[in-house]
Amino acid sequence: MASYAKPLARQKHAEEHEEDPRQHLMHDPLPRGQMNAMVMESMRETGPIFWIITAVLAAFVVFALGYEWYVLIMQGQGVAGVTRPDYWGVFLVNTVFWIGISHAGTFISAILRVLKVESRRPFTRAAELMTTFGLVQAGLSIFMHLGRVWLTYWMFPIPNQRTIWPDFHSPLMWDLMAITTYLLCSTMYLFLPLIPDLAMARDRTQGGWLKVFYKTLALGFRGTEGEWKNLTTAMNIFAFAIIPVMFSVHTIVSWDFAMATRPGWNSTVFGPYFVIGALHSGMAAVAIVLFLLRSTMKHYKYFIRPEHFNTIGMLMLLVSMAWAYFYFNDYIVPWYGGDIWDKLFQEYAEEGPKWYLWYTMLICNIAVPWLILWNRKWRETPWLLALAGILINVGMYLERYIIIPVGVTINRMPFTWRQYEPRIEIPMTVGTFAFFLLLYMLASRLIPLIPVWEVQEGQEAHLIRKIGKAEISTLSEME
Amino acid sequence: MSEKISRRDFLKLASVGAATTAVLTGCGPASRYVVREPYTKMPEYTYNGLSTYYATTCRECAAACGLVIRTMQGRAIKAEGNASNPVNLGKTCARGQATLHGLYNPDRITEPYKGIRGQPLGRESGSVLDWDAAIQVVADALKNNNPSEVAFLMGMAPDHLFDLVSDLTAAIGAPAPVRFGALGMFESRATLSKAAENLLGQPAMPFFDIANADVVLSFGANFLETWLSPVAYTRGFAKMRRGNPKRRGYFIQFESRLSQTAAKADEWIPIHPGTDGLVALAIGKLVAEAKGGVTPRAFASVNVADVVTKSGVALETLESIVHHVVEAESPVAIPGGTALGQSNGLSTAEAVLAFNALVDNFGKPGGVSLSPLSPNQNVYHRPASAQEMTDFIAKMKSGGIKVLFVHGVNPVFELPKSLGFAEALSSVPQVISFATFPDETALASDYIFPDHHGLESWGYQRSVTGTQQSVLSGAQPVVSPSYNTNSTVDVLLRAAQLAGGKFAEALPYADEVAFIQSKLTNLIGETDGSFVAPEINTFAAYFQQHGGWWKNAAELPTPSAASALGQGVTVEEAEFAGEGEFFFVPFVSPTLAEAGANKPWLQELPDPTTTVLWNTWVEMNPETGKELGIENDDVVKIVSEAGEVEAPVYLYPAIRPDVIAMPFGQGHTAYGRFAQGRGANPADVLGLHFNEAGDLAFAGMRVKVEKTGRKQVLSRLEGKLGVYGFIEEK
Amino acid sequence: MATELEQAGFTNRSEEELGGRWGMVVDQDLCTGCQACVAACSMENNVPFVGEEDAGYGRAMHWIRIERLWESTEYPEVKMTPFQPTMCQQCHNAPCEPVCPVYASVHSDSQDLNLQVYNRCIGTRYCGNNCPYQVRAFNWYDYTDARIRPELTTLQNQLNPDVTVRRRGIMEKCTFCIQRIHKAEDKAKSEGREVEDGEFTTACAQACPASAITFGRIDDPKSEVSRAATSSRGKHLLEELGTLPRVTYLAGGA
Amino acid sequence: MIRKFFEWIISPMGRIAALIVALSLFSLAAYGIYITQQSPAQPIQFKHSIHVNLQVQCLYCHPGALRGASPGLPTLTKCWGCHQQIAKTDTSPLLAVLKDFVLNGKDIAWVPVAQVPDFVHFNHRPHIAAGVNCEDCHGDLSKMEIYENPQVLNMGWCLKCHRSRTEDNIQNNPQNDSQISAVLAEKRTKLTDCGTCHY
Amino acid sequence: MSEPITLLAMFEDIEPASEGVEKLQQMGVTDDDMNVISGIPVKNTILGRPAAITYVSRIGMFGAILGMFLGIFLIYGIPYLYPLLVGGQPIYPIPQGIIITFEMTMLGLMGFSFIGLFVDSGFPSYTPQKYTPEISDGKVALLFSCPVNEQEKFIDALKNAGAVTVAPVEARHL
Repeated sequence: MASYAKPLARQKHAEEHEEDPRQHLMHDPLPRGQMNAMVMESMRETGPIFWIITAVLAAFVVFALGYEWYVLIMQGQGVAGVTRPDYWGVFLVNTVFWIGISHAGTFISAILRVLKVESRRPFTRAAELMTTFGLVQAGLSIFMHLGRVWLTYWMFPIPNQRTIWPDFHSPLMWDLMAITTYLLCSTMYLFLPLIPDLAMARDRTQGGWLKVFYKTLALGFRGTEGEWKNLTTAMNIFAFAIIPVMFSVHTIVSWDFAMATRPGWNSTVFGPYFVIGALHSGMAAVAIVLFLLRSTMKHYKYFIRPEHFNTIGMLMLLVSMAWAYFYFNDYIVPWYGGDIWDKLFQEYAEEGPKWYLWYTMLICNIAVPWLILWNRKWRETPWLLALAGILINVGMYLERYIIIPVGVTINRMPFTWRQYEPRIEIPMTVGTFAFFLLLYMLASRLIPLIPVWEVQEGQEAHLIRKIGKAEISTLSEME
Repeated sequence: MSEKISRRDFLKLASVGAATTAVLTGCGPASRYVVREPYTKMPEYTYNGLSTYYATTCRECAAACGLVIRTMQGRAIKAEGNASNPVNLGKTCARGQATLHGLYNPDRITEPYKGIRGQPLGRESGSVLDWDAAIQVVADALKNNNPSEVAFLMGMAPDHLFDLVSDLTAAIGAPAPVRFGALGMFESRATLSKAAENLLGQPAMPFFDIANADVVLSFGANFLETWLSPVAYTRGFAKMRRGNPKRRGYFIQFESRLSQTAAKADEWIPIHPGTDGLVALAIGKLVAEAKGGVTPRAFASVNVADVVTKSGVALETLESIVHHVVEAESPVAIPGGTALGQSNGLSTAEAVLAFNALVDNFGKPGGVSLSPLSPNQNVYHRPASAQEMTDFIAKMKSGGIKVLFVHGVNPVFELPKSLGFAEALSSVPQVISFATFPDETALASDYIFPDHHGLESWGYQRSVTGTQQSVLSGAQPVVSPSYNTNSTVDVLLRAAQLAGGKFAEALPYADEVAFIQSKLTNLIGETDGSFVAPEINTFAAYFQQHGGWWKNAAELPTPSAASALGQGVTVEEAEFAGEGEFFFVPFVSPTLAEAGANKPWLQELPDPTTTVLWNTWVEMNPETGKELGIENDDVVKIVSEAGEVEAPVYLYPAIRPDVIAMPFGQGHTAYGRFAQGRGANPADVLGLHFNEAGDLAFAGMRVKVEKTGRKQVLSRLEGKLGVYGFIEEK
Repeated sequence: MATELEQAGFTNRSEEELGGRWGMVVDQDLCTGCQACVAACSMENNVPFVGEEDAGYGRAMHWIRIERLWESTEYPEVKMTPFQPTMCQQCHNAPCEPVCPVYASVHSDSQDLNLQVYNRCIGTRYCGNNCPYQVRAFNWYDYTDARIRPELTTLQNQLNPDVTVRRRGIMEKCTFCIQRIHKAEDKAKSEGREVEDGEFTTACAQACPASAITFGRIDDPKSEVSRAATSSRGKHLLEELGTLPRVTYLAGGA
Repeated sequence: MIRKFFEWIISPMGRIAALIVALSLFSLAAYGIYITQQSPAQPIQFKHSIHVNLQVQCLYCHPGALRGASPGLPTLTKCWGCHQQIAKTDTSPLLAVLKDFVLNGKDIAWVPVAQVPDFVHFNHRPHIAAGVNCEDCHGDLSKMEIYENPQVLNMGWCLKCHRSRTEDNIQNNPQNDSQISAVLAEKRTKLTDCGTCHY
Repeated sequence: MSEPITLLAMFEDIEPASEGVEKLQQMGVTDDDMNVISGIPVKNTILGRPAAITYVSRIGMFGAILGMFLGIFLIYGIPYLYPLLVGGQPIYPIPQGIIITFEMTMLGLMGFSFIGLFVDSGFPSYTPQKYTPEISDGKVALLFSCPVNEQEKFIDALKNAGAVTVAPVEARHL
C-alpha cells in the first residue's frame, strides 16, 4: 500500500495550490450600489489622525517649498550644495526620480488596459494619480534647479519683443516639450475614466460644496449610449497614444545626460535603461500606495486583494530583472572597452568617497526584489511587498544620485574634481515627498480612488464555468 | 470701488503693477530711474565713455615697475604695464594688477588721527584731527626734540620721500633714515652687497643676466616669485628659455622645497639646507678640473666626497651638472633666498660669485655684473639688515629715540617677533605713522597722518636692479584722492616751514612737485636718455608722460674676476639654532608678498604650487606626515626656541622630509577686514640669528612640530580628488 | 588661402581648424604660474572674489585658472606637470552651445567666438556641465551686490564699464576680452583700416610677465599667434573630442 | 456659502461682475506699465526744441557721439558759455535754475531717458558713421520740449533696423551686384550677432 | 397623434433592458426616440441597438495633423525666421525635428480627442436633464418618448418585459 503514498502526497500538494476562484475580486461580485456605498463611505469617514497628518504635511510643505524656496531664489543657488564641477545636484535627481514614479500609472492603466490584464481594474486610478502628482513634483524640482527661475518663460515658444526664441537644439527643450505633453495627457487620461465615477459621487452627494464640486467635474455625464461610446473611444485612443509618449519622456530625460560629452554619461543604452529604471521605481511605489490604501481606507480590503499585490509583485520582479540586464549592459561595455575616463567614472562610484551608495543601490535594486518576490506567498503579503517597494525606491533614488551628483564629479579635467554635499536640497527634497503625500491624501478624500464602474464592468464580464471537477474562471468580451 | 480708493493708493497699486512688469520683462522699467553719476564739471579734454591713461610707478614692491593706469571719468579702472619702462616692459605681476584694490580698499585710513596705541581707530571726539593740527604736531616733533633723537623708519623703495628725508636729516644733523622691508630681509640684500664688496671690490647689487645665459644654477634664489625684481627676472627667464631659437636655456634649482621657481626648473635638486655654498664650490672644483689647468684658490680646499655626504646631492648629479656647465657658452649661478638666510649665508654668496668668476662670465652677456645706479643717484644705498634693525630697536628701547616717524613699512608685522619691535615702540615717547592702511604699526603709534595711496601721489622711484639700463621711474596721481589724506612730503615740507630755522632752510620747496623737479634738474639736457628736454617744466611734463626717465643704452659696471678668484672661499657648515627634528624654511608668499594681505583679489589668488587661497599652511612631506600621523588640514603647532605658531598642514610631496616650510604674508592682527585674523605669521617663530653680513638667518632654525588635534580645512583651488586620487579617500 | 592650405598640409591640421578668427597660444614652457593673468583677467572683466569658504568649495569665479598636477608624488623623484593656464578654449564646435535652451550660450558668427549672453542666461547650468574643460563659472550668490557685501562699496569704483556686471544665477566665462576686440575694431574702422596684429591684446596676455600667452588673428598666417600655433610643439586640450579649440598649448621642452 | 457663490458666478450677473473685475485688473497692470514709460522729472526743464530751432547742432552739446559710445552731456561751462551772454538767462525762472547750478558749482543730476540696460553695449559712433541721423532714433527734437523716447528702445526695435538695413534687397543693391551682396551679408552677420551688443 | 411624453423605464439588469428595447422597437418606437442610460458601457449589439456614431477619433486625427505642423514649424520655422548659430549643429537639424514633431503630434492627438469628447457629447452641460441617480447604482434606464394617450400600453409592455418602474420623467438638476 505504500505505493499510494506518493500520489496522495502529490494530491495534497496540489490541493495547497488549488485555489478558490471566488477569492478574485472579479469573481465575488457585489451589487453596484453596495460598492458605490463602500467607496463613498471610505471617502467620507475620516478620523482626526488623518487631518492631523494633513496639517503637519501642509505646514512642512509651506516651509520647504515656500520659505526655503524663497531663500533659494533670493540668495541664489549658492545656498544649495552645487559647485563646479557638480553643476547639477539633488534637484535634478528629484526630477528624474519623480518622473520615474509617474511612469507606473501610465504603465499600469495604459499598457495593462491595452493588454486587457483584468486584475488592473481596481487600482488603475490609484496609479494614474501617482502619475499626475509625481509629474507635479518633477516640474517643481526643475524650477528649483534653475538659477533664474523667474525667467523660465524664455523657454516657452511665444512671440516676444526680443524676436528671439528658445533653442530646440537643446535636450532641455525636448524635455520641456515631452514633460508638458506627458503632464497634460496623463492628467486628461486620469480625468476620462473618472467622469462616470464623479457622476456616481454626484448622485450620492446631497448638497454642500462637494455637490457643486462633483457636479462641475462630472460635466453632466449621464451614461447614455453616445456618451459611453465617446468616452470609451477617447480612452482607447489615450491608452494607445500615451504609451509611446511615456517611453519618449523618460528616454528624453535620459538624453539630458546621454547627450552630454561627459564620461559615463555619453551612453547609448541610457534611454531604455532609464525607462526601465522608471518602471522599477514606479512599480515599487504602486506597491507602497496600494498597501497604504488597503490598510488605511475603510472597505478597500474588498477591492484591493492579495491577488493584486501578486500581480504587482510579479511585475516588480520582471522589471527588476530587466533593470539588472540594462545596468549590466551600461556597466560592462565601458568597463571592457576601457576608455580611461569611463573607467574612472566607474571606479569613482565604486571606490570613491561615496562607495557605500553604490553597494546599497545594487542590494536594494537587485538583491531585495530577487530574494523577496520569487515566492508567491510573500508576494501576497502586502506589508512585505510594501517594504520591498520602499527598499527598491531607495535603491532607485541612489541610482540617480550616483549618476548625477556623484558621477558628475568625474570630468576630463581632474584638477577640478570635487565632492558634492547637499545643503538646502535636503529639506526641499523632503518637501516634494510631503507635497506628493499631501496631494494624494486630499485626493483620496475628494475623488473615488476605485473606478467602480470599471470593477463592475469587469465583474459583469467574468463568470465561473464548472468544467469537469474544477471551476474555471472565464472572461466574456463585453466591450 | 474706485471712489473708495484714494489716488495715492491707486498709484501705489499701479507701481506694484509696474514692479511686476519689471520682473517679468527681466530688465527695463526699473532701471530707468537710476540717476546717472553727474560729471558735468569734467575737464574739456575728457569724453564720457572714453578712458584716459596715466603713466605712473607701481608701489606694491620696491622693483619700480612702470604702470599705465586706465582711468574713466575720474576712476582708476585697470592697471597695465608701462611698455616703455625698461624694468618691466609693459608686464606686471599679480600684485601690480591688484594695486587698484589698495586704492579702493574699504579699510583705508580716511583722516588724520590721534590714535590710542593698540586701539582700533575710533571716531570719538578728539581722535580725528584736521591737517593743520597734524602738521603742527609734526613741526613740534621736529623742533622740540634733539635732532639726534629723531628717527625716520621707511619702506624699502628708494623714492623721492627718502631723498627728502635724507636731505632733512642731513641738514638738521639727525641720524639718516632707516629703510627696511621684510622682502629685503628674505632676499638678504645686505649679504648680496657685502659679498659683492668682498669679491668684486665695491658694495653693489649684483645683476644676473639670465636672459642671455644658457645654463642657470640658482641656489635658493626664488627670482620668479618675489626676489629683487620678479617681473624683470621672469622676463629674463622667458628669454633664456625661448629667446634663443638655437638652444633652450637649462635651469637647475637647488632648494629644499619645490618653490614656484623650482617648479619651472629643468632639474630641482632638494639639497640639505645650508650646504648650497659647499655644493657651489664642489661644482666649481669639478668644473675647473674638467676644464683642465690649475684649480683657482677659491675652489682648491673643498672636498667633493665630503660635500656629497653633507648636501645629499649624489655625485652623478653633480657630474651631470658639471657637464651642463662645461658645455654651456654662458652659464650663470645665482645665490639667494634660503641659501643666504643661513649662518653661512655670506660665504655661500661668495662661493657662488666665485663660481661665476670661474666660468668667467663677469660683465659678459648672460653673466654677472653690478646693477647700474639710478640717474640721480651716486652711491648704492641698501636697506637695513636685520642686524642693523636690532641695533635700531636697541636704541629705541634705551630711550635714545624720542620721536619716530614711520612710513611705508609695517615693522610690527614684518620683523620677527623676537626682535621685540612692538615692545620697543612703547619706550618711544612719540610715534607718528604715515600709513595708508590701518596696519599693526599704525595702530601702535600716537598719530596717524595718512599718506595718499601710491596712485594718488606724485613722486619718483629708483630701480635698484633688474634691468641693464639705469632707470628713474616717475609717478603721478591718476585719480584725485578719495579721502582726506595728504602727501607725506607735503606734510614734512609744511611742517619744516612751520618749524622754521634750519628746517625751513633744509627744505626750501613750495610743495612736493617743486621738490621732485628740483631733484630732476640734473637730468635736463642729458642726451642719452629716453627723452631730452630743454628746461624743467618740459622735462617734468615728459617725465610724467613717459612714466620716468632712463638711459637708452645698457651700462653695467663690470667687476674684476681676478680679485674674486684670488682669495680663498671657505664655507663652513651652517649651524642651526634650536632643537627639533625639522629644518624650518619660511618663504615669502608669491602672491601676497609682505603687504598684499589686505587686497581681496590677492587673497583669492591661489598659491602657484599648493593652490591654497585665503590662508596660511604648513608644507610637510607626506611621508613625514604618515610617520607623525598628521593628515591634510590638521592644525599643527610649530615650536621654535623663539616662539610658536599654529597653522593647518598641507601634505606637499615636493619637500624634503626633514624640512617644513611656511609662507610669509598672512597672520595680520590688523590691516583691514581682509587681512585681520587670517592665517598665521611665520615671523613669530624666527629666532635672532644672523649670517656674517648681518642678515637674518631665517632658514637656519630647527623646530618641533606638535599636533593640536584640531582640524582647519584649507581652501584649495585644486580638487584633491583629482590631483591626489580618490581611492584612499575611502 | 593658399598659404593656409600649405600650412594645413605642413602641420597636417584641417583648414577649418586653422580657420576661425581669434586665437590664443599658451607656452607652458614659459608659464611660471605667477597668477598675474588671473589677477589681470579679474580686474579687466569685473570677476568677483567669493571669499574663503566658497573658494574652498570650488566656487572660485576665476575665468582663467592655472592647473598643475603631479606626474609622480614619490619623493625625491617627485615631478610636477608644467603649469597650464586653462581658460575658455573658444571651441568652434562648442559642446556648451547647443545644450542651452535659450541661446544664452551661442556662437558668434562674425568673430567665431563662443559667446555667453549674460542677460539671456536662466541658469540651467547645462553648459557648465557639458564643457569638457570645466572653465565656466556660475554666480552662486550675488557676489557683486554691494548691498549684500558692503566691502564692495568702495571696491566697485574700479569696475570696468565695458563689461557687464553679472548677478546671481548667471553663467559666465572667458570672452577673449571681447570688449577689447570691439574697441580695437571700432578704432580701426573709424580710422578706415584693418586691426593690426599686436595692436591690442587680452588682459592676460598683456600682463603675463613671461609673455607665455599670445593672442591675435589666427586666420592671418603672418600674425605672431598663428606662427606660434603652427609650431610643432603645439597641441590642443582634449583634441580627441573634436571641439576644435582656438587655444593652442605649446608643451614640452626642447 | 461656496455653493451660493458658485451659482451666482454662473448666473449672467455674476459673469458680468467677473468680467468687470478681470478688466479692472488688466487695466491696472496696463496703467502700471504706462506710468513706467513716462519720462522722469529732470533737474532742469531743458527745452530741446528751443535749442534745435536756434540751429544748435546736436553734436555741439553731445560731441561724444561722434567718437565713442556715449554722446556725453554738455558740461556746465558749455551751457554757461552761451547762456551768460543771453539776457533771458537773468529773467527766465527756468534758467534761474541753471544759473544757480553754475554759480554754486553744483552738478546737474540729469536723469537718463534714452537709456539701455547695462548689459547692452550701445555705441553711438558706428551708427553715426553708418549715416544714421540722431532723429532716426531720438525723434524730431525740434518739436519736443522735454525729451521723451519716440519709441520703446527694445531689442526687437534694434534688430529690425539691423536686419532691414543689411538685407540684400532692392534698395540696398539695385542691380543685384554680387560684391555688394557679399558685403551686406557679412555686415548682416555682424549686426545680428549677439556678441555685438551683449558682452 | 397627440404630443409625445418621455417615459423612463428602470431595469434591474441588462437582459430585461434589451427585451424592453425589443418590445419598444416592435411597438414602433424608432431608435432615435429611445436611449439606454447605464452605469457601465454596454455594447450596442447586446441591447440590439444600432451603433452610436462618434467623431472623437476623427477630431483626434485632425488634432494630430495640426500638432505635427506645429512641431514642424517650431523646429524649422523659427530658425528660418531668426537664425542663430550654435556650435557644431546645423540650423535645421533632422533628429531634433523628429523628437519635437513627435511630441507635438501626440499632444495634438490626445488634446483634440479630449476636446472631441466634450464637443461630441455636449459636455459640460449643467442644464436640467432627464436622469435618475439609481442609474449609477447599476440599474439600466430606458429613456423613450411616446404619445401621451398610448403611454399605459407602453408601461404595461415594459412591465412585462421586466421593468421595475416605468414613469414619466421630467428634466431635473443633476
